[in-house]
Amino acid sequence: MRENSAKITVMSRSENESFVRAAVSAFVSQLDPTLEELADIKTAVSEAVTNSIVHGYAEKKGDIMIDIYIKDDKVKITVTDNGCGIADVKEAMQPLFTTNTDGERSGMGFTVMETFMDNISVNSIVDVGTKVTMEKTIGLRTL
Amino acid sequence: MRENSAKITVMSRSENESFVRAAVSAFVSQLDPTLEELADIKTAVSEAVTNSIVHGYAEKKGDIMIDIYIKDDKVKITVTDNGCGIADVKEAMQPLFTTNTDGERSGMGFTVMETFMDNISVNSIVDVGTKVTMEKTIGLRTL
Amino acid sequence: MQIIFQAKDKTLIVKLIGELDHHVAGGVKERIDKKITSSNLTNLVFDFSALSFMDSSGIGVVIGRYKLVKSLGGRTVIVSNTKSLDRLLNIAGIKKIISVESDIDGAFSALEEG
Amino acid sequence: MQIIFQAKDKTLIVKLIGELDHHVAGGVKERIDKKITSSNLTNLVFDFSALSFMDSSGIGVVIGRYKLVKSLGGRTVIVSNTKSLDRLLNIAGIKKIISVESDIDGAFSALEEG
Ligand SMILES: Nc1ncnc2c1ncn2[C@@H]1O[C@H](COP(=O)(O)OP(=O)(O)O)[C@@H](O)[C@H]1O
Ligand SMILES: Nc1ncnc2c1ncn2[C@@H]1O[C@H](COP(=O)(O)OP(=O)(O)O)[C@@H](O)[C@H]1O
Repeated sequence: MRENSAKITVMSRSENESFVRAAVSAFVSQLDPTLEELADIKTAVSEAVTNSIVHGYAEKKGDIMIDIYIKDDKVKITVTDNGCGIADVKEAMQPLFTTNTDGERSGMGFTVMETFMDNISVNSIVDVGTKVTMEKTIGLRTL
Repeated sequence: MRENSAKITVMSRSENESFVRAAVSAFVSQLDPTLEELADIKTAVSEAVTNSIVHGYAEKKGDIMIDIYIKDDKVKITVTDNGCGIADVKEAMQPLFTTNTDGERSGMGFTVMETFMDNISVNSIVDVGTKVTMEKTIGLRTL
Repeated sequence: MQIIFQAKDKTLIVKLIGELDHHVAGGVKERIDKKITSSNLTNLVFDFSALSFMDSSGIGVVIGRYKLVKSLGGRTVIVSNTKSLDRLLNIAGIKKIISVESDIDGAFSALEEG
Repeated sequence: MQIIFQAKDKTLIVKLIGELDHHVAGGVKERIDKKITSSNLTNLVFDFSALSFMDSSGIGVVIGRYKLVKSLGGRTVIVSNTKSLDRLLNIAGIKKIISVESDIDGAFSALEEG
Protein backbone atom coordinates (compact mmCIF):
# COMPACT_ATOMS: atom_id res chain seq x y z
CA MET A 1 0.00 0.00 0.00
CA ARG A 2 1.48 3.29 -1.04
CA GLU A 3 -1.02 6.07 -0.44
CA ASN A 4 -4.65 6.68 -1.26
CA SER A 5 -7.28 9.23 -0.39
CA ALA A 6 -10.99 9.85 -0.64
CA LYS A 7 -13.23 12.78 0.11
CA ILE A 8 -16.87 12.49 1.05
CA THR A 9 -19.30 15.39 1.26
CA VAL A 10 -22.73 14.96 2.80
CA MET A 11 -25.59 17.17 3.87
CA SER A 12 -25.95 17.65 7.64
CA ARG A 13 -28.75 15.10 7.98
CA SER A 14 -28.63 12.46 10.67
CA GLU A 15 -29.38 9.71 8.10
CA ASN A 16 -25.88 10.34 6.82
CA GLU A 17 -24.18 9.33 10.05
CA SER A 18 -24.50 5.64 9.19
CA PHE A 19 -23.57 6.29 5.56
CA VAL A 20 -20.34 8.02 6.52
CA ARG A 21 -19.45 5.21 8.91
CA ALA A 22 -20.00 2.62 6.19
CA ALA A 23 -18.03 4.62 3.62
CA VAL A 24 -15.08 5.30 5.93
CA SER A 25 -15.11 1.66 6.96
CA ALA A 26 -15.01 0.51 3.31
CA PHE A 27 -12.10 2.82 2.52
CA VAL A 28 -10.04 1.98 5.61
CA SER A 29 -10.53 -1.73 4.87
CA GLN A 30 -7.73 -1.37 2.33
CA LEU A 31 -5.34 -1.38 5.31
CA ASP A 32 -6.72 -4.71 6.51
CA PRO A 33 -7.61 -3.48 10.01
CA THR A 34 -8.94 -5.77 12.74
CA LEU A 35 -12.66 -5.60 13.46
CA GLU A 36 -11.83 -3.73 16.64
CA GLU A 37 -9.69 -1.12 14.87
CA LEU A 38 -12.49 -0.64 12.36
CA ALA A 39 -15.04 -0.25 15.16
CA ASP A 40 -12.78 2.33 16.85
CA ILE A 41 -12.51 4.40 13.67
CA LYS A 42 -16.23 4.16 12.91
CA THR A 43 -17.06 5.30 16.43
CA ALA A 44 -14.66 8.27 16.35
CA VAL A 45 -15.91 9.40 12.92
CA SER A 46 -19.50 9.00 14.03
CA GLU A 47 -18.84 11.31 17.00
CA ALA A 48 -17.30 14.02 14.82
CA VAL A 49 -20.03 13.87 12.16
CA THR A 50 -22.78 13.86 14.79
CA ASN A 51 -21.18 16.92 16.40
CA SER A 52 -21.22 18.79 13.08
CA ILE A 53 -24.92 17.99 12.68
CA VAL A 54 -26.01 18.58 16.28
CA HIS A 55 -23.75 21.46 17.30
CA GLY A 56 -22.11 22.88 14.17
CA TYR A 57 -25.23 23.29 12.09
CA ALA A 58 -27.84 22.75 14.84
CA GLU A 59 -31.16 23.44 13.15
CA LYS A 60 -29.59 24.70 9.92
CA LYS A 61 -28.47 22.65 6.94
CA GLY A 62 -24.96 22.61 5.53
CA ASP A 63 -22.29 20.34 4.13
CA ILE A 64 -19.96 18.11 6.10
CA MET A 65 -16.67 17.14 4.46
CA ILE A 66 -14.90 13.93 5.43
CA ASP A 67 -11.36 13.46 4.10
CA ILE A 68 -9.68 10.10 4.46
CA TYR A 69 -6.01 9.72 3.71
CA ILE A 70 -4.08 6.49 4.09
CA LYS A 71 -0.37 6.04 3.82
CA ASP A 72 1.43 2.81 4.66
CA ASP A 73 -0.25 1.69 7.88
CA LYS A 74 -1.58 5.11 8.92
CA VAL A 75 -5.03 6.58 8.43
CA LYS A 76 -5.78 10.27 8.82
CA ILE A 77 -9.36 11.48 8.82
CA THR A 78 -10.61 15.05 8.94
CA VAL A 79 -14.23 16.02 9.53
CA THR A 80 -14.97 19.62 8.57
CA ASP A 81 -18.09 21.75 8.83
CA ASN A 82 -18.89 25.40 8.09
CA GLY A 83 -21.02 25.67 11.19
CA CYS A 84 -21.10 27.85 14.31
CA GLY A 85 -17.61 26.94 15.51
CA ILE A 86 -16.36 26.48 19.07
CA ALA A 87 -15.34 29.48 21.21
CA ASP A 88 -13.23 27.54 23.72
CA VAL A 89 -11.89 24.32 22.23
CA LYS A 90 -10.00 23.30 25.37
CA GLU A 91 -13.15 23.53 27.47
CA ALA A 92 -15.21 21.73 24.81
CA MET A 93 -12.82 18.79 24.87
CA GLN A 94 -13.17 18.19 28.63
CA PRO A 95 -14.94 14.91 29.45
CA LEU A 96 -18.62 15.48 30.23
CA PHE A 97 -18.57 19.06 28.95
CA THR A 98 -21.56 19.75 26.74
CA THR A 99 -23.48 22.83 25.67
CA ASN A 100 -26.52 20.67 25.13
CA THR A 101 -29.25 21.59 27.59
CA ASP A 102 -31.99 19.01 27.07
CA GLY A 103 -29.90 16.19 28.51
CA GLU A 104 -29.66 14.29 25.25
CA ARG A 105 -25.87 14.52 24.87
CA SER A 106 -23.39 13.00 27.27
CA GLY A 107 -20.46 15.35 26.66
CA MET A 108 -18.27 12.35 25.88
CA GLY A 109 -17.84 12.80 22.10
CA PHE A 110 -14.33 14.28 22.13
CA THR A 111 -13.24 11.89 24.88
CA VAL A 112 -14.35 8.94 22.74
CA MET A 113 -12.46 10.32 19.72
CA GLU A 114 -9.32 10.78 21.83
CA THR A 115 -9.52 7.28 23.27
CA PHE A 116 -10.33 5.42 20.06
CA MET A 117 -7.81 7.19 17.83
CA ASP A 118 -4.05 7.68 18.38
CA ASN A 119 -4.38 11.44 18.33
CA ILE A 120 -6.88 14.15 17.51
CA SER A 121 -6.64 17.89 16.98
CA VAL A 122 -9.44 20.42 16.73
CA ASN A 123 -9.34 23.67 14.80
CA SER A 124 -12.32 25.93 15.12
CA ILE A 125 -13.28 29.52 14.41
CA VAL A 126 -16.55 30.93 15.68
CA ASP A 127 -19.07 31.48 12.86
CA VAL A 128 -16.66 29.94 10.35
CA GLY A 129 -16.54 26.28 11.24
CA THR A 130 -14.79 23.35 12.86
CA LYS A 131 -12.23 20.87 11.62
CA VAL A 132 -11.42 17.73 13.56
CA THR A 133 -8.30 15.80 12.51
CA MET A 134 -7.81 12.26 13.75
CA GLU A 135 -5.02 9.76 13.14
CA LYS A 136 -4.57 6.10 13.84
CA THR A 137 -1.91 3.56 12.97
CA ILE A 138 -3.34 0.20 11.97
CA GLY A 139 -1.68 -2.91 13.41
CA LEU A 140 -0.21 -0.98 16.33
CA ARG A 141 -0.66 -3.20 19.34
CA THR A 142 -1.29 -1.51 22.63
CA LEU A 143 1.11 -3.04 25.11
CA MET B 1 -37.64 10.29 2.49
CA ARG B 2 -37.43 13.78 1.17
CA GLU B 3 -34.11 14.33 -0.56
CA ASN B 4 -30.51 13.70 0.27
CA SER B 5 -27.19 13.85 -1.51
CA ALA B 6 -23.58 12.85 -1.14
CA LYS B 7 -20.44 13.51 -3.09
CA ILE B 8 -17.44 11.19 -3.16
CA THR B 9 -14.06 12.07 -4.65
CA VAL B 10 -11.40 9.41 -5.14
CA MET B 11 -8.06 9.11 -6.87
CA SER B 12 -8.08 7.11 -10.12
CA ARG B 13 -6.72 3.95 -8.52
CA SER B 14 -8.32 0.60 -9.18
CA GLU B 15 -8.45 -0.13 -5.42
CA ASN B 16 -11.13 2.53 -5.25
CA GLU B 17 -13.56 0.68 -7.50
CA SER B 18 -14.72 -1.52 -4.63
CA PHE B 19 -14.74 1.42 -2.22
CA VAL B 20 -17.03 3.45 -4.48
CA ARG B 21 -19.38 0.48 -4.89
CA ALA B 22 -19.58 0.02 -1.12
CA ALA B 23 -20.12 3.74 -0.50
CA VAL B 24 -22.80 4.13 -3.18
CA SER B 25 -24.47 1.00 -1.89
CA ALA B 26 -24.52 2.34 1.68
CA PHE B 27 -26.02 5.66 0.55
CA VAL B 28 -28.67 4.16 -1.73
CA SER B 29 -29.71 1.77 1.08
CA GLN B 30 -31.69 4.70 2.50
CA LEU B 31 -34.27 3.99 -0.22
CA ASP B 32 -34.62 0.39 0.93
CA PRO B 33 -33.81 -1.17 -2.43
CA THR B 34 -33.99 -4.91 -3.11
CA LEU B 35 -30.67 -6.77 -3.25
CA GLU B 36 -31.10 -6.98 -7.01
CA GLU B 37 -31.65 -3.24 -7.41
CA LEU B 38 -28.57 -2.63 -5.27
CA ALA B 39 -26.53 -5.07 -7.38
CA ASP B 40 -27.70 -3.29 -10.55
CA ILE B 41 -26.60 0.11 -9.24
CA LYS B 42 -23.27 -1.20 -7.95
CA THR B 43 -22.55 -2.80 -11.31
CA ALA B 44 -23.42 0.32 -13.32
CA VAL B 45 -21.32 2.57 -11.03
CA SER B 46 -18.44 0.12 -11.16
CA GLU B 47 -18.48 0.29 -14.99
CA ALA B 48 -18.40 4.09 -15.03
CA VAL B 49 -15.63 4.38 -12.42
CA THR B 50 -13.57 1.67 -14.13
CA ASN B 51 -13.93 3.56 -17.43
CA SER B 52 -12.62 6.76 -15.83
CA ILE B 53 -9.60 4.86 -14.52
CA VAL B 54 -8.89 2.72 -17.58
CA HIS B 55 -9.83 5.10 -20.40
CA GLY B 56 -10.26 8.59 -18.94
CA TYR B 57 -6.98 8.76 -17.06
CA ALA B 58 -5.28 5.70 -18.59
CA GLU B 59 -1.77 5.74 -17.12
CA LYS B 60 -2.17 9.15 -15.51
CA LYS B 61 -3.61 9.93 -12.09
CA GLY B 62 -6.55 12.20 -11.44
CA ASP B 63 -9.70 12.58 -9.40
CA ILE B 64 -13.02 10.88 -10.02
CA MET B 65 -16.13 12.54 -8.62
CA ILE B 66 -19.22 10.50 -7.79
CA ASP B 67 -22.38 12.46 -6.98
CA ILE B 68 -25.37 10.63 -5.56
CA TYR B 69 -28.71 12.35 -5.28
CA ILE B 70 -31.84 10.70 -3.98
CA LYS B 71 -35.34 12.12 -4.03
CA ASP B 72 -38.44 10.13 -3.11
CA ASP B 73 -37.88 6.78 -4.81
CA LYS B 74 -35.39 7.99 -7.41
CA VAL B 75 -31.61 7.84 -7.39
CA LYS B 76 -29.42 9.88 -9.72
CA ILE B 77 -25.70 9.19 -9.90
CA THR B 78 -23.07 11.07 -11.88
CA VAL B 79 -19.52 9.87 -12.39
CA THR B 80 -17.18 12.60 -13.59
CA ASP B 81 -13.52 12.62 -14.59
CA ASN B 82 -11.18 15.25 -15.99
CA GLY B 83 -9.61 12.72 -18.32
CA CYS B 84 -9.06 12.41 -22.08
CA GLY B 85 -12.72 12.58 -23.04
CA ILE B 86 -14.57 10.72 -25.81
CA ALA B 87 -14.51 12.01 -29.40
CA ASP B 88 -17.58 10.10 -30.59
CA VAL B 89 -19.94 9.27 -27.73
CA LYS B 90 -22.52 7.55 -29.93
CA GLU B 91 -19.92 5.16 -31.29
CA ALA B 92 -18.44 4.57 -27.82
CA MET B 93 -21.84 3.50 -26.51
CA GLN B 94 -22.32 0.77 -29.12
CA PRO B 95 -22.24 -2.75 -27.63
CA LEU B 96 -18.82 -4.37 -28.05
CA PHE B 97 -17.17 -1.11 -29.11
CA THR B 98 -13.89 -0.63 -27.30
CA THR B 99 -10.71 1.33 -27.96
CA ASN B 100 -8.84 -1.14 -25.82
CA THR B 101 -6.34 -3.08 -27.91
CA ASP B 102 -4.92 -5.72 -25.60
CA GLY B 103 -8.20 -7.64 -25.44
CA GLU B 104 -8.74 -6.96 -21.74
CA ARG B 105 -11.97 -4.99 -22.14
CA SER B 106 -15.19 -6.39 -23.55
CA GLY B 107 -16.71 -3.16 -24.85
CA MET B 108 -19.84 -3.88 -22.80
CA GLY B 109 -19.50 -1.19 -20.10
CA PHE B 110 -22.00 1.31 -21.47
CA THR B 111 -24.40 -1.48 -22.45
CA VAL B 112 -24.34 -2.77 -18.88
CA MET B 113 -25.01 0.75 -17.52
CA GLU B 114 -27.92 1.18 -19.93
CA THR B 115 -29.43 -2.17 -19.04
CA PHE B 116 -29.04 -1.96 -15.27
CA MET B 117 -30.22 1.65 -14.88
CA ASP B 118 -33.43 3.26 -16.16
CA ASN B 119 -31.53 5.77 -18.23
CA ILE B 120 -28.03 7.06 -18.78
CA SER B 121 -26.58 10.07 -20.55
CA VAL B 122 -22.97 10.78 -21.40
CA ASN B 123 -21.40 14.22 -21.75
CA SER B 124 -17.82 14.34 -22.89
CA ILE B 125 -15.34 16.83 -24.27
CA VAL B 126 -12.00 15.68 -25.63
CA ASP B 127 -9.12 16.64 -23.31
CA VAL B 128 -11.58 18.06 -20.77
CA GLY B 129 -13.35 15.03 -19.38
CA THR B 130 -16.38 12.79 -19.23
CA LYS B 131 -19.55 12.88 -17.16
CA VAL B 132 -21.89 9.91 -17.03
CA THR B 133 -25.34 10.51 -15.52
CA MET B 134 -27.47 7.53 -14.53
CA GLU B 135 -30.93 7.35 -13.01
CA LYS B 136 -32.99 4.58 -11.50
CA THR B 137 -36.32 4.44 -9.73
CA ILE B 138 -36.35 2.06 -6.79
CA GLY B 139 -39.37 -0.22 -6.38
CA LEU B 140 -40.28 0.06 -10.04
CA ARG B 141 -41.21 -3.43 -11.09
CA THR B 142 -40.40 -4.41 -14.63
CA LEU B 143 -43.54 -5.98 -16.08
CA MET C 1 -32.86 -0.03 14.75
CA GLN C 2 -35.08 -2.88 15.92
CA ILE C 3 -36.21 -3.03 19.55
CA ILE C 4 -37.51 -6.20 21.15
CA PHE C 5 -39.27 -5.84 24.50
CA GLN C 6 -39.64 -8.78 26.83
CA ALA C 7 -40.92 -8.96 30.42
CA LYS C 8 -39.58 -11.40 33.00
CA ASP C 9 -40.66 -11.28 36.63
CA LYS C 10 -40.48 -7.59 37.50
CA THR C 11 -37.90 -6.81 34.84
CA LEU C 12 -38.20 -5.26 31.38
CA ILE C 13 -35.63 -6.64 28.92
CA VAL C 14 -34.88 -4.27 26.05
CA LYS C 15 -32.96 -5.89 23.22
CA LEU C 16 -31.54 -3.50 20.63
CA ILE C 17 -30.65 -4.87 17.21
CA GLY C 18 -28.58 -2.84 14.72
CA GLU C 19 -26.75 0.47 15.05
CA LEU C 20 -27.43 2.82 17.94
CA ASP C 21 -26.37 6.32 16.90
CA HIS C 22 -27.68 9.90 17.18
CA HIS C 23 -30.03 9.37 14.21
CA VAL C 24 -32.04 6.68 15.98
CA ALA C 25 -31.37 7.65 19.63
CA GLY C 26 -34.40 9.96 19.99
CA GLY C 27 -36.87 7.35 18.79
CA VAL C 28 -35.28 4.62 20.89
CA LYS C 29 -35.52 6.75 24.06
CA GLU C 30 -39.16 7.56 23.42
CA ARG C 31 -40.18 3.96 22.83
CA ILE C 32 -38.34 2.66 25.89
CA ASP C 33 -39.68 5.42 28.17
CA LYS C 34 -43.24 4.72 27.00
CA LYS C 35 -42.78 1.04 27.79
CA ILE C 36 -41.31 1.71 31.24
CA THR C 37 -43.94 4.24 32.33
CA SER C 38 -46.90 2.23 30.99
CA SER C 39 -45.91 -1.03 32.72
CA ASN C 40 -45.55 -2.17 36.32
CA LEU C 41 -42.04 -3.45 35.69
CA THR C 42 -39.41 -2.26 38.13
CA ASN C 43 -36.02 -3.20 36.71
CA LEU C 44 -34.42 -2.71 33.29
CA VAL C 45 -32.02 -4.94 31.37
CA PHE C 46 -30.40 -3.43 28.28
CA ASP C 47 -29.47 -6.35 26.04
CA PHE C 48 -26.74 -5.04 23.72
CA SER C 49 -25.60 -8.47 22.50
CA ALA C 50 -27.09 -7.85 19.02
CA LEU C 51 -25.88 -4.26 18.72
CA SER C 52 -23.51 -3.85 15.76
CA PHE C 53 -22.57 -0.25 16.57
CA MET C 54 -22.89 2.32 19.34
CA ASP C 55 -21.32 5.72 19.96
CA SER C 56 -21.71 8.30 22.72
CA SER C 57 -25.31 8.97 21.63
CA GLY C 58 -26.00 5.51 23.05
CA ILE C 59 -24.43 6.58 26.34
CA GLY C 60 -27.11 9.27 26.52
CA VAL C 61 -29.78 6.62 25.97
CA VAL C 62 -28.38 4.45 28.75
CA ILE C 63 -27.91 7.20 31.32
CA GLY C 64 -31.34 8.74 30.75
CA ARG C 65 -33.10 5.36 31.15
CA TYR C 66 -30.97 4.53 34.20
CA LYS C 67 -32.13 7.74 35.86
CA LEU C 68 -35.79 7.17 34.99
CA VAL C 69 -35.75 3.59 36.31
CA LYS C 70 -33.93 4.71 39.45
CA SER C 71 -36.54 7.40 40.11
CA LEU C 72 -39.17 4.63 39.95
CA GLY C 73 -37.24 2.55 42.49
CA GLY C 74 -35.73 0.05 40.04
CA ARG C 75 -32.28 -1.04 38.91
CA THR C 76 -30.57 -1.20 35.52
CA VAL C 77 -28.16 -3.84 34.18
CA ILE C 78 -26.44 -4.04 30.78
CA VAL C 79 -25.71 -7.21 28.79
CA SER C 80 -22.74 -6.72 26.50
CA ASN C 81 -20.14 -9.05 25.06
CA THR C 82 -18.11 -7.05 22.52
CA LYS C 83 -14.78 -5.46 23.23
CA SER C 84 -15.46 -2.10 21.53
CA LEU C 85 -18.72 -1.58 23.37
CA ASP C 86 -17.03 -2.57 26.59
CA ARG C 87 -14.39 0.10 26.08
CA LEU C 88 -17.04 2.70 25.30
CA LEU C 89 -18.96 1.88 28.48
CA ASN C 90 -15.71 2.06 30.40
CA ILE C 91 -14.63 5.46 29.07
CA ALA C 92 -18.05 6.91 29.71
CA GLY C 93 -17.91 5.79 33.34
CA ILE C 94 -21.07 3.71 32.89
CA LYS C 95 -19.48 0.71 34.55
CA LYS C 96 -19.18 2.62 37.81
CA ILE C 97 -22.93 3.04 38.13
CA ILE C 98 -24.40 0.14 36.10
CA SER C 99 -23.17 -3.45 36.16
CA VAL C 100 -22.30 -4.95 32.79
CA GLU C 101 -22.82 -8.70 32.37
CA SER C 102 -21.93 -10.99 29.51
CA ASP C 103 -25.36 -12.69 29.25
CA ILE C 104 -28.98 -12.46 30.38
CA ASP C 105 -28.50 -15.00 33.20
CA GLY C 106 -25.64 -12.91 34.55
CA ALA C 107 -27.87 -9.84 34.35
CA PHE C 108 -30.59 -11.48 36.45
CA SER C 109 -28.07 -12.69 39.00
CA ALA C 110 -26.78 -9.13 39.27
CA LEU C 111 -30.33 -7.82 39.78
CA GLU C 112 -30.97 -10.37 42.54
CA GLU C 113 -27.74 -9.59 44.32
CA GLY C 114 -28.48 -5.88 44.01
CA MET D 1 -10.46 -12.25 -4.57
CA GLN D 2 -9.85 -15.83 -3.55
CA ILE D 3 -9.41 -18.52 -6.21
CA ILE D 4 -9.82 -22.21 -5.46
CA PHE D 5 -8.59 -24.65 -8.12
CA GLN D 6 -9.83 -28.22 -8.23
CA ALA D 7 -9.29 -30.96 -10.82
CA LYS D 8 -11.88 -33.59 -11.65
CA ASP D 9 -11.37 -36.07 -14.52
CA LYS D 10 -10.10 -33.90 -17.35
CA THR D 11 -11.72 -30.72 -16.04
CA LEU D 12 -10.29 -27.77 -14.11
CA ILE D 13 -12.81 -26.23 -11.73
CA VAL D 14 -12.08 -22.60 -10.89
CA LYS D 15 -14.07 -21.27 -7.96
CA LEU D 16 -13.95 -17.50 -7.48
CA ILE D 17 -14.83 -16.09 -4.07
CA GLY D 18 -15.45 -12.37 -3.57
CA GLU D 19 -15.76 -9.47 -6.00
CA LEU D 20 -14.56 -9.81 -9.59
CA ASP D 21 -13.87 -6.32 -10.94
CA HIS D 22 -11.22 -4.55 -13.03
CA HIS D 23 -8.91 -4.19 -10.01
CA VAL D 24 -8.52 -7.95 -9.57
CA ALA D 25 -9.22 -9.11 -13.16
CA GLY D 26 -5.60 -8.99 -14.34
CA GLY D 27 -4.31 -11.16 -11.51
CA VAL D 28 -7.20 -13.60 -11.84
CA LYS D 29 -6.53 -14.05 -15.59
CA GLU D 30 -2.86 -14.66 -14.99
CA ARG D 31 -3.38 -17.27 -12.30
CA ILE D 32 -6.01 -19.16 -14.28
CA ASP D 33 -3.96 -19.12 -17.50
CA LYS D 34 -0.91 -20.44 -15.66
CA LYS D 35 -2.98 -23.28 -14.21
CA ILE D 36 -4.51 -24.18 -17.58
CA THR D 37 -1.28 -24.17 -19.54
CA SER D 38 0.73 -26.03 -16.89
CA SER D 39 -1.77 -28.88 -16.52
CA ASN D 40 -3.11 -31.61 -18.82
CA LEU D 41 -6.69 -30.65 -18.06
CA THR D 42 -8.90 -30.11 -21.08
CA ASN D 43 -12.13 -28.50 -19.90
CA LEU D 44 -12.86 -25.51 -17.67
CA VAL D 45 -15.68 -24.94 -15.19
CA PHE D 46 -16.03 -21.41 -13.81
CA ASP D 47 -17.79 -21.74 -10.46
CA PHE D 48 -19.35 -18.33 -9.77
CA SER D 49 -21.65 -19.52 -6.97
CA ALA D 50 -19.55 -17.72 -4.33
CA LEU D 51 -19.06 -14.54 -6.33
CA SER D 52 -20.57 -11.53 -4.55
CA PHE D 53 -20.01 -9.08 -7.40
CA MET D 54 -19.04 -9.05 -11.06
CA ASP D 55 -19.09 -6.37 -13.77
CA SER D 56 -18.02 -6.35 -17.42
CA SER D 57 -14.38 -6.76 -16.41
CA GLY D 58 -15.43 -10.28 -15.45
CA ILE D 59 -16.84 -10.79 -18.93
CA GLY D 60 -13.35 -10.17 -20.26
CA VAL D 61 -11.99 -12.81 -17.86
CA VAL D 62 -14.57 -15.35 -19.05
CA ILE D 63 -14.19 -14.73 -22.79
CA GLY D 64 -10.39 -14.78 -22.72
CA ARG D 65 -10.30 -18.09 -20.82
CA TYR D 66 -13.01 -19.55 -23.09
CA LYS D 67 -10.85 -18.77 -26.12
CA LEU D 68 -7.69 -20.20 -24.55
CA VAL D 69 -9.43 -23.45 -23.54
CA LYS D 70 -11.05 -23.74 -26.98
CA SER D 71 -7.66 -23.33 -28.68
CA LEU D 72 -6.48 -26.27 -26.58
CA GLY D 73 -9.44 -28.38 -27.69
CA GLY D 74 -11.50 -28.06 -24.50
CA ARG D 75 -14.90 -26.71 -23.47
CA THR D 76 -15.99 -24.11 -20.89
CA VAL D 77 -19.05 -24.16 -18.65
CA ILE D 78 -20.19 -21.61 -16.04
CA VAL D 79 -21.91 -22.34 -12.73
CA SER D 80 -24.04 -19.42 -11.61
CA ASN D 81 -27.14 -19.10 -9.50
CA THR D 82 -27.74 -15.39 -8.90
CA LYS D 83 -30.16 -13.27 -10.88
CA SER D 84 -27.87 -10.24 -11.35
CA LEU D 85 -25.00 -12.33 -12.66
CA ASP D 86 -27.39 -14.18 -14.92
CA ARG D 87 -28.56 -10.90 -16.44
CA LEU D 88 -24.97 -9.75 -16.93
CA LEU D 89 -24.04 -12.97 -18.72
CA ASN D 90 -27.15 -12.59 -20.85
CA ILE D 91 -26.49 -9.00 -21.90
CA ALA D 92 -22.90 -9.81 -22.75
CA GLY D 93 -24.04 -12.63 -25.03
CA ILE D 94 -22.01 -15.15 -23.03
CA LYS D 95 -24.94 -17.54 -22.84
CA LYS D 96 -24.88 -17.98 -26.61
CA ILE D 97 -21.40 -19.45 -26.55
CA ILE D 98 -21.01 -20.90 -23.03
CA SER D 99 -23.64 -22.93 -21.19
CA VAL D 100 -24.56 -21.64 -17.74
CA GLU D 101 -25.64 -24.24 -15.16
CA SER D 102 -26.99 -23.81 -11.66
CA ASP D 103 -24.62 -26.27 -9.99
CA ILE D 104 -21.44 -28.31 -10.50
CA ASP D 105 -23.36 -31.50 -11.35
CA GLY D 106 -25.22 -29.61 -14.06
CA ALA D 107 -21.90 -28.31 -15.33
CA PHE D 108 -20.46 -31.82 -15.68
CA SER D 109 -23.60 -33.08 -17.41
CA ALA D 110 -23.28 -30.20 -19.86
CA LEU D 111 -19.63 -31.10 -20.52
CA GLU D 112 -20.52 -34.75 -21.17
CA GLU D 113 -23.34 -33.83 -23.54
CA GLY D 114 -21.02 -31.40 -25.25
N1 LIG E 1 -18.57 20.62 15.09
C1 LIG E 1 -18.88 21.39 16.18
N2 LIG E 1 -19.37 22.63 16.01
C2 LIG E 1 -19.68 23.40 17.08
N3 LIG E 1 -19.53 23.01 18.37
C3 LIG E 1 -19.04 21.78 18.59
C4 LIG E 1 -18.68 20.91 17.53
N4 LIG E 1 -18.22 19.75 18.06
C5 LIG E 1 -18.27 19.91 19.40
N5 LIG E 1 -18.77 21.11 19.73
C6 LIG E 1 -18.94 21.65 21.12
O1 LIG E 1 -18.16 20.85 22.02
C7 LIG E 1 -19.00 20.33 23.05
C8 LIG E 1 -18.48 18.96 23.49
O2 LIG E 1 -18.57 18.03 22.43
P1 LIG E 1 -18.60 16.47 22.76
O3 LIG E 1 -17.45 16.13 23.64
O4 LIG E 1 -18.66 15.73 21.46
O5 LIG E 1 -19.92 16.22 23.59
P2 LIG E 1 -21.47 16.31 23.17
O6 LIG E 1 -21.60 16.20 21.69
O7 LIG E 1 -22.09 15.17 23.87
O8 LIG E 1 -21.98 17.63 23.67
C9 LIG E 1 -20.39 20.29 22.45
O9 LIG E 1 -21.39 20.27 23.42
C10 LIG E 1 -20.37 21.57 21.61
O10 LIG E 1 -20.62 22.70 22.38
N1 LIG F 1 -14.51 7.99 -18.90
C1 LIG F 1 -14.07 7.76 -20.17
N2 LIG F 1 -13.06 8.52 -20.69
C2 LIG F 1 -12.61 8.30 -21.95
N3 LIG F 1 -13.10 7.34 -22.75
C3 LIG F 1 -14.10 6.56 -22.30
C4 LIG F 1 -14.64 6.73 -20.99
N4 LIG F 1 -15.63 5.82 -20.83
C5 LIG F 1 -15.70 5.13 -21.96
N5 LIG F 1 -14.80 5.57 -22.89
C6 LIG F 1 -14.61 5.07 -24.27
O1 LIG F 1 -15.76 4.32 -24.65
C7 LIG F 1 -15.40 2.99 -25.01
C8 LIG F 1 -16.50 2.03 -24.67
O2 LIG F 1 -16.67 1.94 -23.27
P1 LIG F 1 -17.36 0.66 -22.61
O3 LIG F 1 -18.66 0.38 -23.31
O4 LIG F 1 -17.42 0.87 -21.16
O5 LIG F 1 -16.39 -0.56 -22.97
P2 LIG F 1 -14.90 -0.92 -22.44
O6 LIG F 1 -14.63 -0.19 -21.16
O7 LIG F 1 -14.94 -2.40 -22.24
O8 LIG F 1 -13.97 -0.50 -23.55
C9 LIG F 1 -14.09 2.74 -24.31
O9 LIG F 1 -13.33 1.73 -24.97
C10 LIG F 1 -13.42 4.12 -24.38
O10 LIG F 1 -12.84 4.36 -25.64
